[in-house]
This record gives sequence, C-alpha cells and structure tokens, in this order.
Amino acid sequence: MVDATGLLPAVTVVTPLLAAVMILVSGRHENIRDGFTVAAAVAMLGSVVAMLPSILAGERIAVSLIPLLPGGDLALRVDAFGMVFALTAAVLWLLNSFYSIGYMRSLKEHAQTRFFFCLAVAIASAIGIAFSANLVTLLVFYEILTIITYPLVVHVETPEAMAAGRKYLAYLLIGGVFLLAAVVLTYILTGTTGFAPGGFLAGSAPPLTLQILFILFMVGFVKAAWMPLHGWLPAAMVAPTPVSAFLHAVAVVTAGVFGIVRIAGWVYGMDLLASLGLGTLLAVIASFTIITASLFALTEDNLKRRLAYSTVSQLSYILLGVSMLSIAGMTGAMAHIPIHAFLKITLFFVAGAVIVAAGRERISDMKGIGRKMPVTAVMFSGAAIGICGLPPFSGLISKVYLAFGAVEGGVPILLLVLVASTVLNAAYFFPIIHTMLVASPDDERSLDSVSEPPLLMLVPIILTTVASVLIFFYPAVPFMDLVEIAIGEITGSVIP
Amino acid sequence: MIEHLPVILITVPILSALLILLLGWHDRRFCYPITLATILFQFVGGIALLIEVMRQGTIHYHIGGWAPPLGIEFVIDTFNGYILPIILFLAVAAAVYARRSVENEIEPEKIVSFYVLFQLLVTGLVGMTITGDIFNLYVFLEISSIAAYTLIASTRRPRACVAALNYLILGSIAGGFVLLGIGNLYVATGTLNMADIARLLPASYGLATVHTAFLLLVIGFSIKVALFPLHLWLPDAYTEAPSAVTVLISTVMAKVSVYAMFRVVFSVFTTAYFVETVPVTELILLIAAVAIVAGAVLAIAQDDLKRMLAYSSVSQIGYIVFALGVANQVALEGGLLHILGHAVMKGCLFMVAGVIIYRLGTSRFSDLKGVAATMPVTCATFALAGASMIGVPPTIGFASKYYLVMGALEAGYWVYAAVLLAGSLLAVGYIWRFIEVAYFSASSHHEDGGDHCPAPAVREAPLSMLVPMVVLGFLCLLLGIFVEPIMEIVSPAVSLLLGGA
Amino acid sequence: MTALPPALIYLIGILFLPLLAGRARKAWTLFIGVVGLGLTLGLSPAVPEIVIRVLPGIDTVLLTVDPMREVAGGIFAISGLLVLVYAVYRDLPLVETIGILASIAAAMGVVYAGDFITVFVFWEALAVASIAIIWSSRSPGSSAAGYRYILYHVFGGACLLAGIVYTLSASGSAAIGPVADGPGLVFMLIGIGMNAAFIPIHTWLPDAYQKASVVGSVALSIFTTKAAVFLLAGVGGWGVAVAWMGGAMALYGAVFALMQDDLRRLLGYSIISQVGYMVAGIGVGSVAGVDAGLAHMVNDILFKSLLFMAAGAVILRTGSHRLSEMGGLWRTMPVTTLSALIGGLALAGLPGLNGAVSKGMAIEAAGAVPYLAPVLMVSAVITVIYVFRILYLGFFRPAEGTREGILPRDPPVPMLLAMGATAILCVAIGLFPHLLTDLLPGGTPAHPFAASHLLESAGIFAVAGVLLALVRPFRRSWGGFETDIDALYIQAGRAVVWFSSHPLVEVTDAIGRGIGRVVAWFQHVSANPAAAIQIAWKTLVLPFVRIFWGRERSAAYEKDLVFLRDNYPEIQTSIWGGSYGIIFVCILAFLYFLFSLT
Amino acid sequence: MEAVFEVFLSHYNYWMAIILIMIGFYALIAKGNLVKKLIGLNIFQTAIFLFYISLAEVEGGIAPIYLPEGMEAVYVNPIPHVLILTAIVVGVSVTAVGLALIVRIYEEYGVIDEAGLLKVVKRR
Repeated sequence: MVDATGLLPAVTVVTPLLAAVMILVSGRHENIRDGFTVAAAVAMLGSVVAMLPSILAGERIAVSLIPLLPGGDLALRVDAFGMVFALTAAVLWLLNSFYSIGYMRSLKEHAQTRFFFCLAVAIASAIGIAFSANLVTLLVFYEILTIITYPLVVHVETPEAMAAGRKYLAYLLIGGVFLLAAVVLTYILTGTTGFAPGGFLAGSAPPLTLQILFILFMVGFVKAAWMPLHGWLPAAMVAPTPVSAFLHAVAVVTAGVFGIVRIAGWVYGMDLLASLGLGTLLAVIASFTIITASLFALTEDNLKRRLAYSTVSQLSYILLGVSMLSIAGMTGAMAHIPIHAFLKITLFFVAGAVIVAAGRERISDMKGIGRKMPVTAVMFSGAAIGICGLPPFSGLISKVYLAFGAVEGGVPILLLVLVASTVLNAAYFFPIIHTMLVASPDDERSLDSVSEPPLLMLVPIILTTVASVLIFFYPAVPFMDLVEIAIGEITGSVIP
Repeated sequence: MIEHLPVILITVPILSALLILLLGWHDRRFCYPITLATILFQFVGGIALLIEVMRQGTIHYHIGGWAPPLGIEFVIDTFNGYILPIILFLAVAAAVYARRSVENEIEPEKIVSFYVLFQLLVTGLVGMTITGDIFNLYVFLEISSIAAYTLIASTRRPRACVAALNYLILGSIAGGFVLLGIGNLYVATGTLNMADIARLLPASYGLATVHTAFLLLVIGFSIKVALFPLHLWLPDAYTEAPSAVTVLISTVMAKVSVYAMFRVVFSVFTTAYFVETVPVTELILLIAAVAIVAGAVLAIAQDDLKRMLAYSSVSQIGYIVFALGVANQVALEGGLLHILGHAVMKGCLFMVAGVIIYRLGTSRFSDLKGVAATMPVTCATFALAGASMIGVPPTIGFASKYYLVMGALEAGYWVYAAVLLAGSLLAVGYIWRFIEVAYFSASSHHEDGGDHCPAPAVREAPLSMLVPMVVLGFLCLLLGIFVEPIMEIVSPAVSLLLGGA
Repeated sequence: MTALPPALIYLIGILFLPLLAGRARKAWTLFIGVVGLGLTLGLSPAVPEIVIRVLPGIDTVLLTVDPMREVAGGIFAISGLLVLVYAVYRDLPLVETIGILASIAAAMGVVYAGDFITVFVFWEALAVASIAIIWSSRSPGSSAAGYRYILYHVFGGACLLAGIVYTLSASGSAAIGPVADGPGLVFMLIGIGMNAAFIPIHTWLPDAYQKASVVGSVALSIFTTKAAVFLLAGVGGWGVAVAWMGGAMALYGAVFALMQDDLRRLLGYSIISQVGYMVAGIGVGSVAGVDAGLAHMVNDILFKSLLFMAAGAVILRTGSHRLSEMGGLWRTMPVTTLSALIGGLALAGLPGLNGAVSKGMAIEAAGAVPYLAPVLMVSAVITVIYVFRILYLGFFRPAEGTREGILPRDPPVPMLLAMGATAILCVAIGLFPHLLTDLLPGGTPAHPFAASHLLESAGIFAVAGVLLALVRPFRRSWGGFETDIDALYIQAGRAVVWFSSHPLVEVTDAIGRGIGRVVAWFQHVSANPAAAIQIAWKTLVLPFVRIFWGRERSAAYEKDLVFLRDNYPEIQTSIWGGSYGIIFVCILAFLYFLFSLT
Repeated sequence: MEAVFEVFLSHYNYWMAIILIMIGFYALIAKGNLVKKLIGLNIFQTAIFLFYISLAEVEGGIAPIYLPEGMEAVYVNPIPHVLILTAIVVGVSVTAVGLALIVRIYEEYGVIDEAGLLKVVKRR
C-alpha cells in the first residue's frame, strides 16, 4: 500500500498525459475520444482522492522521478497545500470535461481533437505544479502549461484571437523567463530549490538581493494576473468558454497564485518576508489590483470580460492575504483558492451556457433571459452573490479570514480595501443578476428560441453551485482541514 | 585495429569518396549506399572512440609512427570525443535525409559529384575534430570549406552561386587569418603541435606576436562560425544551399568550427592567457550578447522559413560563444550542451524546412498557411524542436539555457544573463511566426463541424526524409529529460578545457 | 420540545418552497410561520446553547437564549406570521416568498446567534433576502432602488465585519459584547447604523420601502431596522453619541415624514424617526433605556406594520400611492380605515394604545441625557402632525370629484385578518402594558396612565393641535419633497462609473496603442536593417549636404534618399554583404597590429 | 620616432605582408568586378605565403638540400616551406572554385560585377 501511495502522485500526473496521447490517436471517433477525456478525469480524481486520507493524516507523499538539472530533480511531493490545489483542479476538471464536451458539440467547434488534447496536457501540468517538490519541477510544469494553453486561447483562429494569443504568450513567456532567472538565482544563493515549510532563503543573501529575487518571482508568476501585468487575461477571453473556465478556475491563474503562496510560505517564509518589508509591497500591488480591476469590471459590457476583470480582482484577494503575513491572512489566502475556483467556474459555465443557448455575450442583450433559462440564471446569481462574499456561499469564509488577517497582521488599512472591493463586487454583479432575472426583454419574441442548455452543461453548473454552498456549510471537509495542516506546516502554529 | 581507428576514420572515407567517383560513373545508384555505409561506419567508429576515451583517457595517435613535433598527431580527449559522435550522428541523419531531397533538388548528372563532395566535407570536418596539429587543422578546415562552397552551389538555383561565391571569399579570408595566426604561433613557439604550443607559449605570453596570433585566430574562426557581425555569408548560404547541405553545414560544419574555436582558445591559449594576460572575455561576451539579440531580431524580420532559421543560427551561435566568454565550469557545460542541443534542433528544423520545400516547392510564410493540416507530422516536429529552441522545459534547449544562465549569474554577469533570457524570448518571436502560420492560419477548414467532415488529404514527405527529422525532433525532448548522462561526458570535457591542454 | 434554532425552521421551509405552488405553497408558508412561532415561544433561557464548529478557530453559537432575545425573537416570529397571513391574499412570486421567509430566518438568526460571526452571516443574509423582496415587485424604480439598497447594505455588512474583527482580536472571543474603542467602534457603528438607518446613511429606507410590493414593504418594514436595533441593544455599552444620534434620527425622520406625499415613503421616514427613539433609549445605556428601546421596538413593529398593511390595502384597492390622490376612503374601506386609525394613533402616542407606553418610557429614560428628552418630545409633536395628515388626507377628508370606475372596497380577507390581529395586539399592549414590560430584561415597568405621562401626551397633542389649527399647509396635500442627501451619493456613484468608463479605459488603451506602435516600428526597422541604417545616416547628414554640396549634387542626393525611403524595405542595399564583413575585419586587425607593435 | 623607425625596420617583413594584405582587401572590397575580387583574394593569400617564407629565412641560410660529405652550411627552416606548399595548393583550388562559380554566374545573369548583380538579383 505504501508503495502504491508513493506512486500515486506520478500516476496522477501521467494519467492525463496518456489520455492526451489516446485522444490524438482516437481523434477520428469523437465518442471514444471524449470517452478518454472523461475516463482520465475520473481516474485522476480517483488517485487524488486516494491520497487525501494520508495527507489529512499529516503525512507527505514524495517521489523523485528523474535527475533533471542541478538544483532539482523532476520530483513530486504532495503536501496539504498542494492537495488543496490538486483537489480543486481535479474536481473542476471532471466537471469541465463534461461541460466542454457539451459545449464543443453544441457549437460544432472545429479541431476538437487538438482542443481536448491540449486540455489534457494542461491539466497534467497543473497537477504537476500542485505536486512539484522543488522550484525546478514547478518551473518545468509552469512553462508547459503556458505553451499548451496557447492553442486553446487562439482556438477560434480569428485575427482578433491570434492577437490575443500573442499577447497571452508574450506576457506568460516573459513571466516564465523571469521565473527561470529567479529559480537559478535561488539555486545559486542557497544551493537548493526544494520547498521547505517556513522557507529556506533566510540569511542566504543581503536583503536587497532577496527583495529583487522576490520581485523576479512576482513577475514570474504573472499568471496570477496582478496589475499592471493582467492584460493577457481579459484578452484571452476570445477563447471558447470552457477554456476561459479552465484558465480562470481550474489551472492557469490558480497556478499563478498557487506559486506565489508557495514562494511566500515555502521559499521565503513569513518572517523573512516581514523582515524584508515585502508584505507592504505585496499589499500595495494587491490593493491596487483589487480596486482597479473592479473599476474595470464596472463598465465592461461583455459578460466574459467582466468576469475576467472580476477574476483579476479576486485573485489579488489571495495576494492580499499573503501580504498580511498573519496566520489568518494566509489561511484566507489558501482557502480563497478553491473557493474562488468553484464560484468563478460556475460563472463562466453560465456565460458559456448563455452563448450556447442564446448566442449572447453582451450583458445588455441578456435582459430577462432568466425566464427561459431559470436554473442557469439562478445558479449565476448564486455564484455572483458568493463572489461578493454573501451567504450562503463559500466566498464569505475567505472574506472573514482575510478581515481577521488584516487586523492580526497590524494592517487594518487593508480592511478598507476589503470593504471597498466588496461594495464594488456587488456593484458590478448585481446589475447582471437584475438583467437576467428581473429585467424584461426589449423584444419579448427575441427569447423564443432560447432554452436551457443541454444537460451536459447544465449539470456541472448546478454541481459547482451546490459545491459552493456545501463549502460554506462544511468548509472543513476537506479544504479548511488541509489549509489548517498547511498553515501548521509553515508557521508551526494553529489557526486561532 | 581499434588503436588505428583515428586514422581509419580519415582514410576510409577518402577512399570511399574515390570509390563513389569510380562506381558512380558506372552507375549512379551506387553513390548513395556507399556514402551512407561509410558515414555509418564513421559514426560507429566515433562512438567506439568515445567509449575508449571515457574508459582509458586521452588517445594519442601518431600518423605513420612519426612522433610530434615532426609528425602529425591525432588526439582524442573527452572534448572532441564528445563532439565527434554528435557531428557524425548528424551526418548520418543528413545522409539518410539527403537521398530524396537531392533527387528533388539537383540535376541527376551532378549527383555523383555531390556525394563525393558530401563525403569529403564530412571527412574534413572529422579531421578538424580529431587532429592534434594546428596546421593540420587548417588544412582540414580548407578541405571542408572548399567542399562546402561547391555543395552550396550545386542546386539549380543560380542565386546559390552568388551565395557560394560570397561564402568562398569570406571563408578564404577566414582561412587566411587562421593561417597567419598559425604562422605567428610558429614564430613564437617553433612548433605546430597544439599540446607543445600550449606548453611553450606561456614563456612568450607578453609578445605582440602571440597577441596577434590570438586575434587572428579568433577572428578567423569567428568568420567560420558566423559570429555576428561576421555572419554575412551565412544567411544566403544556408538559404540557397540544397536542403540536405543546409542541414549538414548548419549543424555539423558550424559545430566543428565552434569546436575548433574552443579548441584553439582553450587548449592552445588556455584560460591563463585570455582571461588573465589579455582579458578579452568581456569583449567576447559583449559581441556574443549582440549576436544573440541581433540574430534573433533579424530572424523575426524574415519572411522565409529557411532564411529565418539561418538567422536564428546566428543568434544561437551567440549562445555558445557566450559560454566561451563566461569561461567558468557551469557556463561551459551549458555551452557544450548547447553545441549538442543546437545541432540537434537546428538540424531538425532545417529538415522540416526541406520537407516543406520538397512538398510545396517554397518556404515563404505566405505560402505555408494551414500547412499543419496537410503535413501534421512535419509541423508537430517543428513545434517540438521549436519549443526546444525557445527553451521550453523539459527540452535540451531549456537545459543548456539553464546552465548558461546559471553560469552567467555565478560569474556575476547579471546583465548578460538578462540578455540571454531576452534572446530566448526573441526566439519565441520567430518560432511562433511559423507555428501561427502553420496551425492557426487555417481559414480553409474553419466551418467544418468538428472532425466529422473529411479532413484535407495528408501529404507528408517520403519516409526517408521524415524518419531522421522525427528522430531528431524526439531527441530534443529526450536529451532534455535525460540530460544527466550527457553531463557525465560534458563535465570532464569542460574541466579538461579549463585545466588547460 | 427540543431546542432548535428557529432560523432553521424557516430555512427548511424555503428548501421545500420551490416544490410547491398555489394553495399548497400558501398553506406551507403559514404552517412554517406557526411552527416557527411555536418553537420560538417554546424557547427559554434554560435551553442549552447550540454550538457547532464550522471554521477552524471560531465557535459558531447558533442558539443562545436570554430575556432580551426572547422578546425580540417573539415579536419577530409573531410579526413574521402576520406578514405571511397578510401575504396569502394572492400568489406571490416564488422569489418574493423565499425572500420573506429568508428575512424572517435571518432576523431570527441574528437574534438567537451567540457570536459575532453568526450574527454577521445572518446579517448579510438579511440584505440578500431584502433585495429579493424589493426586486420581485417589478414596480418602476424598484430596480434602481434595489441596486442602491444592496450597495448600501453590502457596505454596511463589510463595515460590520471589520468592526467584529476588531472586537475579536481585542477581546479574543467572538461572544457578543461591548466594542473596544478605536476604529473598531466606528466600523461597528457604521455597520449596525446602516441597517438601523442612522443619519446620514438612512436614505435606502424610504427609497426602497416605497417601491417594494404591497406585501414586501410590510416585510421590509419589520426586520432590517429592528434587527439592527436589537443588535445595538445586544452589544450595548454605547455612549451619549449614540443617544444623540437617536435624537437626531427621531427629529430628522419626523420632519421629513411631514414633508412626504407618497404614503409609504412617509411611513419609511416615520420608521427612521421611531427607530430614533429606540436608539436614543439604548444609547442612554441605562437599564430603563435599553428596556425602553426594546419595548418601543416591539410596539413600533406592531403599529408600523399595521400602518404598512393599511397602506398596502389602500394601494391595492385604489392603485395610488399618494396622499394627494386619496381621500374619503373611510366610507368605502371602513375596516382599513379603522386599522389605520389605530396604527396611526398608536404611532402618535395616544394613551391607551401601545405607542404611548414605550414612547413614554423612552422619553423618560432620555432624561438621563441633557436636552435629549425635549428633542424627542418635539419630534413626538411632529409625529402627531404627520399622523393627522395620513388619517385626514388619506381617509377622512371628503373626496373631491368622483373617481370613475368601481369604488374601492375593503381588501381581501387575509389582509383584514392580519390587520385585525395586529390592531388587537396594539390595543392589548396599550391597555395592559405589563403584558410587554414583564418580559423586558430589565423588567422596567411602564405607567402610561400615570398623571405625568397623561399630561405629557396631552401637551404633545395640544401643541400639535394648535399648530395644525394655525398652519394651514399642514392640512393641505401637496406634491411632497422627495430629495434627500442620497442625491449626493448617487452623484458620487455616477462619478465613479464615469471615471472607470472614461479615463481608466482610455488611458489603458493609449498605453496599449503606444506599445503596439513601438513594436510596429521595431518590425519596420528590422525588416531591412542595412537599408534602415543607410536611410537614417543619409537623413542625418542631409542638412550638411545641402550646405556644402552644390545644388544639383544635393538634389541628386535627396532623390536617392527619397528613392530609398519609397522602396523600403524591398530596396536591395547590397547582396554583397561580404564586403561589410571584410571591412569590419580589416579595421579590427589593422588597429590591433599598430596597437600591439608600438 | 626612433623607436617607431626601429620597429618598422625590425619587422619590415611583417609590414610588407600587411601592406600586401591591405591591397588585397582593397581589391576585395572596392572592386565591383568579381574576377578582380578573386585577384584581390589571391594577392591576400600570396601575402600570407610570403610572410611564411620570410619567417623561414635564416642569415646566410641556404635551401635545405642534402650536401655531400664535408660541406657545412646553415639551412633555412624547411617547415614553413612545407606548410606553404600545402597552403598554395589550397589557394589554387579555392581560386579554381571561385572562377568556376563566376563563370556560372556569368552564364546565368550575363554580368560579372556587383552593380550588375544588384540589378538582376531580386531580393527575396
């Protein structure tokens, strides 16, 4: 059993890769192909869940694959925090696969084989990021993720999409280069890149160097879409909606913030960050992003783009939590990863459902759409309310912890940021809810053709929403427990 | 037998070249098998030598039993023991690849002479690699160069002649410089055996003659490796030459020139000279950095696949020379790794270009829209090798870049490290030109419902061209993943270079 | 019976609502209301706390009972049931029904919660429920009003959270209790004050209540503000500032109520005014004060919901919201008129009705703070005046002209039932104050029929009567004055939107374009660097050429340059690149020779 | 001045070589005619050959020929001569290839000077 568990991480990463190959092979017969997608998703979720008990028991599963480069073998190490990300990604990918199948088939998209192939590889690399045991492994999977998501972004192949793709690639690859530099520098400074709870950089170099290094890391994790390096995210909205959902909830941006939290907790350590005064830097960046992004979202009429800006602002909640350098803040940050993922993927699912069922992307065209697709609209409202941090949805939990963190960390000023952003969230989400559910369409007959999306899409929507509610009522299972363990790891103390 | 291997590696091919000539007159179909067989034999020999070297250290072979300084000596140590199999492997790949593309691009009556020259070119390069005598180095250099000029000019396209002449003039100037440099060294030391020169030289480090020699040799080899701004022969030559020749000169020849440069700089003048006595590393670094950026920028500007790849070579050579400039263990490991890596990936990319020319008759981007639909394997291979060129992990390109950056940072060259990384970003710029055109410019099959409708007919090139291409493509990935065993060869080679001759 | 958080009952009720429709749904809601009431009355301080651990490190106390909670919970349960009864008269939209049940649940949750976090959760839930109610009346303006409502309350909720967090990190326990001074206090006050409609963050109240549906406005009028008042009392330990805030609210609300023409808007301001009394009482902080606040909360819930029900009935029948359009209803809607009369007089504080009981207590308690009691009395006078306006203009003045169409009748039975029950409660408490006062935590007695109080009331009514007699406009109906300071807030909001839609977007676009231009230039130059360099150089030396060369030579030079520019980048500078290389080499080599030899 | 003069005299063979090399370069760069370019190349190479030969020179040395018994003489250094023989062969063959290419160019384009090529050869 022990050996089996030891292999599980590798299995988890390899499964989707195999699936990817099979998808290429069976590209002509789409049922078989999509079958592979689903099978891989299920298998992956299974192996992740199989690891859950031992992780919850406080163990760590480490496996080293091959010696790669000085400073890091290609090695996997599953710990509580990685599990948070992995579990989120695995669950959401399963749902997203069903949804994508439904979406792509309803719209008769071209090049579906390429699409599902890339998705499979991308999820593999996402899991790899979650489980990576050192910076080198993280870097490897991070770069793969960047490259492999490009075909997804430019899937529609319009000139606009190509431009967006270039932007996407430019931002992310430049980020990757910075990350490479940071990793190498870390290795030169310390002679290792393996993640260590509480960090291993302390005292390895003069403060200035470490500050620069941290900035390198920040730019490296541009996937976290902090302003002003967020441009790629709204641009990437030209992608098919499942891709947007994937980018925003399952893998990409999540990988970015995951990386930053990893760096903060497992490379620097909160004490070092505090002594370097980097918390302030992070806080400034995060606050600026939260507010500005919300302002952008306020007047954006394209639903997906508004959601994108909302993601930008929400991700900075996580940075904000890290910047507080307090236990509660860190807790909020970690908890916000799965919480935001579940809520945001619901929103994107709905956006896609509206495109499929009604062919509308602009909010102003969605008046009264809730009459024809009530379930979808209600689910959207739920998730939106959740993002605003209102009950009965999980968003409230991380908000509470972040608020605690602000006071604990001695930066009550950040409370104002939280207040302002909450108001702004409500300000740009409730109009959508109103438009969908309350407002009456300009032309009654325009809605005749509209109906609920196919079940393949509707069910995931419902499931994610329900999940958000459940997380609100039972946050401990399993996310908060995992977060608790992770916090214990890096701070040696428990959540107050 | 085995102890005579070094000289056999030179003599046998020369004989086989003659054989090709004779039999080729009789029947053209003999040429190809003989060439392939010979080069394969050389490859096996190269592997054998490498194993031998790894087992029992440096091999000295005295031709005809004449010991240096009178006689010429072949020396195989870990460094050229590492280079030799690489170039021979790529030569094999190029040879396999050559058959069909040559039939496609060269008039039948020239095929015989083509293979003869092909053979001689490889032989000359092998000679350059294994010789331990600096004048002998010059001779083999010229042999391979002359073969190369003619091979480049051997296509139907008349522009090839212009390119070849251009290359001939610059190449001869390079040869002249090398010759002058050797002369100065001879003046300074009175011997031509590299090891002896290295031993005797420190006495006369102060002499202007030695400085001159160093400068002349470096400039000469810089022209041969097409180090910016002395690259101007390269784009035309690479573009106009037949695909197979392009593959050969862009990988094997370029790498051997680089090898010669390293050999002379490190084994003849030793780091003691060019780091302490005449500190030129900063200058070399500067030039290399400029080369990396300028080459990449020019590559981005091209509108022809093959030409773009040619300029990218200019940029990539910059990486290798960069390692020479940093001149510490890690960076040089990266440099040597990049010699291998760049050979593999650039060979692969030029093969792709050749395959596309074979099928479409052109390599201009404007004519390649949606080519991925008709040539999936080819384009996938390009994507793979291209990713390696960009330095996406886990490819060989990433590994070498990683070492180079680490070396630069260790040596404290922050800015240059930044330039290095910027260069890899610019690489994205030109690699993606093709990726976009090939994969995402396909407006033709845009409105088909998923994969229901019959996809466009796949028209890949013949197998003999695809196989080497795909093999190289996968090597980019495999070498990157299993880089550790390679480092076991590279590290001793580097320490040998740094430890002097 | 087993102790169960009453909120749970209503939530369970919500769970099954979507499955039911029509009569079944109504029956179900009533059933839930009754059960909830029963459960609530069943609770006693003996009941053990229900503590669950949801979040690591925080004890969530779902149920804890003490006298104060009993009072608040009881009145919420009763009025909730009354609302549900009142609502039966028609098929409400599902969302609205959910909203009503949810707001009852939320209010209950706030009341019985034992820790701040739970309070916060239900607090936010209350806001969400309210917006559901507001939006489900699709009346004109309800959309905007609801939007503003949610913004105000989300803001309030966030501030409350901030305050809570401060309190926790100061005291270390989440138990509800006095707040430490400092920013926490401010946040907490803003948070609670938002729901309690403190001045100047009260504007959401008349704004939204006026636009909710008939039933909705009744539900809204009961819970939000009163829950806030309860929390204010529960936290306790406030200072004189809060007491004065109460005074201000009382006066401000009364004055604005006086100026209204829209019936429900008027009642909204009246709520502010009455909440002012409660806040004043609680702010004073004495036992008597808190008791007065709670008592007045109970009474205000009763008579104010009674008035709202009556108003609803009128609106339902006549379809007009405005006093200026009503009149003469007493003939045709006797029962409604009666309940309005009872409610109104209770509000005005006529002895014998419940309003007098608690208002007296409040004024009495306010005596502890100098000059506060007079303020309350003044607003009481104004209250009498606007109550008179309601009753006279709305019901008793002769209807001018004849309204075509059917004459308005009394509303359907359910409404009448609800109104009747409420009216009876008002009267009962009014006549037998101890029914209420015995329940109060402080057990402060009330003697509305003591001479002093009677005198006081008489005085108030007398002054009001005199004013009414002297100032005719008080008896006139007029267009009403509907602006409030929220005009400023709206402008501010517009400013934010404008900022984000114009400067922000435009600046970012400009940056993007700039980068694009740079890149384009870069590509343009690198398309043919040799030629580009040549052009640049030639352009650079052009002026000197003009100066030093002859006319025709410089002309030729320029022609050449123009040619280069026009044919860029196709122009072929030299295929003989080799030459350049050679030049480089020569110069390097030659210089080096000289330098090294000499 | 004195020093420079001394330097010049002591290295006059170097200077000759350099001058010849520069002449060769001049031809290579300035002359548009391809044949003249090749001639320049040959001058350049010849200069190098001379440089080598001059290296081998020994005061009063004679050609290294085997002398009969009893005759003593100083030989000039034979090795540069040997090397230069090889180098000359190289030079010759390079010239041959170059000329062949020029012939081919002339056949194709009908011009043998740079300016002409500029006109007829389109930029890719």
